[in-house]
Amino acid sequence: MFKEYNPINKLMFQVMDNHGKIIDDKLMPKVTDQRVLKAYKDMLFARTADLQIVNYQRQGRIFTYPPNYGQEVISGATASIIEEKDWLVPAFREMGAMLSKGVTLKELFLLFMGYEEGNAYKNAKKVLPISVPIASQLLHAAGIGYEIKYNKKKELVYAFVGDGGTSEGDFHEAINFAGVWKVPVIFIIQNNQYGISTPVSMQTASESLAIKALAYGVKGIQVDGNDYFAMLKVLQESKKACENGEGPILIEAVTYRKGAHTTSDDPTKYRTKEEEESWHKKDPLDRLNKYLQDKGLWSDKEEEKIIEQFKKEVDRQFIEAENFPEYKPEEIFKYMYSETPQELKDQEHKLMEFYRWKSEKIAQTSKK
Amino acid sequence: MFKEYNPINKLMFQVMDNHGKIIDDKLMPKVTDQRVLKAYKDMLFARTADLQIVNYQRQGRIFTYPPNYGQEVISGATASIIEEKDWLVPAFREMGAMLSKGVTLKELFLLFMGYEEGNAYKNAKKVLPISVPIASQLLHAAGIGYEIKYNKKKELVYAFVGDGGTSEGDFHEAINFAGVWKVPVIFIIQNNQYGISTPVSMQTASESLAIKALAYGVKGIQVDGNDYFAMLKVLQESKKACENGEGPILIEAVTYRKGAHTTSDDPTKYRTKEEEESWHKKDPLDRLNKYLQDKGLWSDKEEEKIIEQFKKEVDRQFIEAENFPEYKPEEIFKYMYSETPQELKDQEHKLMEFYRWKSEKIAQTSKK
Amino acid sequence: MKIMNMVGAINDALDIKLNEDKNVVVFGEDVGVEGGVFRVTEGLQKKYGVDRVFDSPLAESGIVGTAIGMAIAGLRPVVEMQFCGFIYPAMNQIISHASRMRNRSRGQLETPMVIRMPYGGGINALEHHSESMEAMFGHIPGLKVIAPSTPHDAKGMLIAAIESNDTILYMEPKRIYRAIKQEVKTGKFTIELGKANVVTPGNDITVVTFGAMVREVQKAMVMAKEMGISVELIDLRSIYPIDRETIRNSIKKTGRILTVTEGPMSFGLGAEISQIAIEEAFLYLEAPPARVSGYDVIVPLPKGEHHYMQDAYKILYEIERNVKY
Amino acid sequence: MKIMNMVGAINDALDIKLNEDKNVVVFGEDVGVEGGVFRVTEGLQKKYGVDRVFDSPLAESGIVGTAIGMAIAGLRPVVEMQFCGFIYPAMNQIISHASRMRNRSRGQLETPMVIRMPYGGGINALEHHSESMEAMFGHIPGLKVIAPSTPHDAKGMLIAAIESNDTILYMEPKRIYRAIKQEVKTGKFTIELGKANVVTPGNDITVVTFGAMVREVQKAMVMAKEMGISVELIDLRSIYPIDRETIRNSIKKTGRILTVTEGPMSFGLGAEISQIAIEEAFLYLEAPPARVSGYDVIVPLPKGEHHYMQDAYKILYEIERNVKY
Ligand SMILES: Cc1ncc(C[n+]2csc(CCOP(=O)(O)OP(=O)(O)O)c2C)c(N)n1
Ligand SMILES: Cc1ncc(C[n+]2csc(CCOP(=O)(O)OP(=O)(O)O)c2C)c(N)n1
Ligand SMILES: [Mg+2]
Ligand SMILES: [Mg+2]
Repeated sequence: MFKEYNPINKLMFQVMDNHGKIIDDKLMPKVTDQRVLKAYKDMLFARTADLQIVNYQRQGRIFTYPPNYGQEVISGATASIIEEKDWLVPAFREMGAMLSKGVTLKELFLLFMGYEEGNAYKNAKKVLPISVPIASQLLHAAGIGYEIKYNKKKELVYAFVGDGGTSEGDFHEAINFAGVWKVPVIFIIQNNQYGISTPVSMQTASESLAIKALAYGVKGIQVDGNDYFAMLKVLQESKKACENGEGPILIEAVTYRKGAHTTSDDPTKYRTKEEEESWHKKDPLDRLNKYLQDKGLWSDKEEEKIIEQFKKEVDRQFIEAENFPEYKPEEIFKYMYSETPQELKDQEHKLMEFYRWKSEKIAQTSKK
Repeated sequence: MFKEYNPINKLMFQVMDNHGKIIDDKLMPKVTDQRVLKAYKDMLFARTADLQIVNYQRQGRIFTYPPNYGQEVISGATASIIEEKDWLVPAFREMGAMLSKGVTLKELFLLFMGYEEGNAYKNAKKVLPISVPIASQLLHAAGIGYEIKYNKKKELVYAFVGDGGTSEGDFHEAINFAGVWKVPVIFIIQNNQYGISTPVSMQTASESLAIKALAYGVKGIQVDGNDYFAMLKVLQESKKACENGEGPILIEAVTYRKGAHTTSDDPTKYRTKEEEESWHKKDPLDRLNKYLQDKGLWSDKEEEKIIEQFKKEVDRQFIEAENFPEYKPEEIFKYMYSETPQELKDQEHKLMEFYRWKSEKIAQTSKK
Repeated sequence: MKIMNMVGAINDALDIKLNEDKNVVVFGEDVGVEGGVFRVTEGLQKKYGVDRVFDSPLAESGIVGTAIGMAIAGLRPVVEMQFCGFIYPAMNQIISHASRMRNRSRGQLETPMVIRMPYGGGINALEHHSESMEAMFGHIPGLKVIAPSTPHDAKGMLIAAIESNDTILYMEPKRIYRAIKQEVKTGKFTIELGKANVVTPGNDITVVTFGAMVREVQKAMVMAKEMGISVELIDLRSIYPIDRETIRNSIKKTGRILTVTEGPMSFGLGAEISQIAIEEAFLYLEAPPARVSGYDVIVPLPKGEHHYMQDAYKILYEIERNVKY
Repeated sequence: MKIMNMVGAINDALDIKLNEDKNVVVFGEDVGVEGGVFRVTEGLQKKYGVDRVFDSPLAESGIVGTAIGMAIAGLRPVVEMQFCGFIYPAMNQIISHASRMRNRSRGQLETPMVIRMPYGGGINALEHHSESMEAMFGHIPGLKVIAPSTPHDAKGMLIAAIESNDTILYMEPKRIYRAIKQEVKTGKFTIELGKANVVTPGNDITVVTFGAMVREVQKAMVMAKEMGISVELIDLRSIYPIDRETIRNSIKKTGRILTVTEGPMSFGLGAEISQIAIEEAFLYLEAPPARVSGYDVIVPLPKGEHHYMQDAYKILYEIERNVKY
């Protein structure tokens, strides 16, 4: 696969067309119907949550949030393949993959509500927190890859970045280090066509993002990121290659951010209606839905029903998050070092004294 | 040329073999014998200076110095093509190119003796100072390229970096920016096989350094950097391409650092004698010397004579540099800002007071 | 005169300089069509074209590094770092080149450029969007660091910065981007860089601050006044160089000094101002020069940010302690 | 006991930890075959193999960034920045991740790693090879910054650093890499991080410093003694956190304090120590807490460096001024 789809051949790997028809059965990944159905439901859950969050945000119940809308299949296929032993190194638009690793929706809510606990992932292992400084997380992935190889473990790293992120120096350094070290890291570029308002054509003059693999002597491939089967197949092959010591791999998953960059963004400033509509036809969930319905595995009715369930579950977790205990002053000091140094204890003490003084002051003032 | 030598074809452009024979006349650059002869002499001058500096360093008359020995042709060919209107953005191993732009040997001496005046290039225009933080200068080249395009000037930028430098994030960002902006910058990688002790195979797993051009959608080419004619030809074609708005260009010039990394380095720790000897046969000046002698344009006698002259000239400039006026305290403050702020004036004043106190103190002590 | 908020005033300054000087170019992430994530560069690309106001690839070292090249070649780039937490990839270019090129070349080369950056907390933002690291930048030799606290200052200081031949980090208090409206002179004017502004004269204690904290101090001053404490408020405007003279004069009058900043405490601006106070007026001091600042911790996410931030009460608390000392 | 210089002591510490803990890995530019440009890692690759001691590609952000990943996954990387002037490309990884991962994840993730870096002037080096930016690093929340001044301390502090679960910047005073020889305990021992060392007790003035400047202060102390001035010398050892207690106790005794550093003056360590002095012992102060430091300029090239550097005389000058105040 990596030979045929060597990025210099300018091919994008695709398995399913826009109508959910399999283009060539031989291209299909090995996957059971049950697994596909589960993946579909999980992606539907992610989408439901995602759309609902945007609503919460409009209601002022959550701060800035970066929607996944339209990109669910990339995370969804990753969720289908990633194992407990594997590492997930997200950027910030990989909800589905994170949930599959045991991160809870509630935690994600907490983060976007403004609690660090939203990064703690109490029931998940081997997931790094969402990374805000673009592309910086890729180096962590390369380093984890080193540890895996060093300890001869059978683990993999799935690491994400956006198209905009490919311009950062850290992107270059990460894939280059990983290439020299030959570590089992699958780098996945979610090319959703924009970095905020900046189109990918203004990020780079290269023919594709996948072709950047050649700069590091690693395998690269461009894949239709809205095609669940294509994405899964590429990940399966990447996994195999990594297991054979042929990693790292650089995957460019072509997709489209159907929503805004974040809830503070207005994409109509920089995108045309036509463009948005043309991508609408390639919606990743619609395509898989059609496939499943054609196969008699799914129906609109089931969809309706499950979405109702999902909505309730999302709401339940949201309300749990909203009832998270108050943020205590000591928490801002507590996790800074393995043992809190005296300096920080003094600062905390000073803050507490201030709070005592303040409540007295306010009490006095209100007495008057 | 850029099609045929597209880095994916894994060809290195060569015109002259190791014995100074032209492989194929059709490949020869357009250049007069006179120009070649001048280039040869200039490179000989650079080499003479370079070897002599290493001696000065051993005598303790100069601080750490990074020799050019074995890489002279890359700078020499650049010197043959660069014009007054063009910019030179050096790394730190481009003596010949710098001299051709009007930088004096004395200035280079001053720098390595420890005077900032060695970066002032009083008689040179459009040369940036030697850049110590690896690869960082390439971004300046891209920015200058932007100015050239912005003002519709007919200028070019020649920018240098080492093989080690290709690993830095700034390398990536610079060529990527230049690629997006389509600016007339010729990036020249001096692949001298090592970054200090680290072989290029440990810098990157890519098949070549030239192939990194594909990551930025720019033209790339690998050339024998010890072959004056090949180097000149590639630069001529690059120049043409830039003038046609087809820039930037990424050139990998394959060469070998025959000397130590710097005068503080001992290459026998990390290189074999065999390797050194194999490259000895490809010495860039020997090859051009043979070519010129075969053509009857040069003789050992002339060489001997001119080297004697050169040595004197080098010595003359060195002694001039050694007699450079003493470094005055005010000079450390003077150039920090366009107008020296009061804060710095105060600090300077304090330093002067200290010096007055110190001389009194010493006078007192010696009186006792 | 025109009523403007800070966003408008900065936009106006850019507009004036773009219009007046063809060498001025504005670029950075999403400053073009989008007009910047805070709309500071809104409308400028339309007015001046994509050659003069443009989006760059997403790479901060690239933005600052190419600006250095442009500046050396004769342009006057004004670049934007999208948020304060995203300037760090550019540190090498700032420290190793933008702040040094003149000294390195003994004055032969210059890098007249402005790096604009929204800084500071209080806007309920994600991690990395709320930092105030002025002390880190003030410690970089060769750099000038300035921050306005009003629309008027924002305009006059930015125009002066663009006209300066130095490299200037222009820190924009995003918290008050739209919070303060003010009459601002139309047309061009400049405010001399490096001079602090005595916002309110007072007698009992000097409070030194800058940017968004000016407003918080003013709130504290209302309460302090009720307690009979007269505060002299100094808006530093310039973090480097610091206007020693204004500080000296003030402290000789009040005998007490407090610095209010948002950044981490240790190695912060507060210590530097205190040091200046003891160097300049030790014998006038009636109490130890003090600092209200952030703590030596990461700026907490929004739900915990109030524990970290300096509000009127925290400032009043220190004023009271200091005056009672 | 064995006579060692600092290079040997650091090498010994690395050797001990590499030997004892398979999770320790050492990497950076030219630390393998070459053994580091200062020979600090000499012989270690041969002894522990290329998986544990190895050269990285030339990229500082890459070195620190991958070390973060390794540390999260359970290794204990000790990485080298080749010179102090080359750490800046790694600033983003240091500030945004290495210093934050624990806080960000509420203690779920840790980055136990050491960044070694030779710093400081006085070795006739090129530009970027002589800087001392401890204050910049001390201002980064979540980072610990330490610097030894003797071979003994170098060994004990490095072992402690490698065993710590925090991210630690270990600054090596390259000027005295080989200048000081000392008996150093063989085998493993640690020095508690965060505690300053009272090198010499004294009565008239406290001088606080660290790293290579300890020796310069000691030279000044010889002259001061002749003048009848008794100096208490504190080697800070830890730049962050600073040992307030030791400073407080000392100043309560001497009433005077001077900080000696190599870095730029403004926003430097001197101001922070002075601030601590006034916070902790204002009423004990008999003179303004003072600082001897570099100036707010780029460290000059070798021929001008002596104007910038602090030598025994410059220190004595300030001691005298302070004591006479
Ligand atoms: C180092 C850095 N610079 C700037 C930003 C601000 N920023 C947040 S998201 C974003 C665009 C990212 O684009 P892309 O990588 O394509 O990811 P996408 O948002 O499309 O998923 C920018 C510029 C940041 N977070 N980090
Ligand atoms: C950012 C940075 N990191 C490290 C160094 C130290 N250093 C100086 S030269 C060098 C190797 C450079 O290798 P290469 O780019 O191949 O150039 P060459 O010396 O071979 O000409 C290194 C690591 C530096 N100058 N700058
Ligand atoms: Mg994108
Ligand atoms: Mg090299």
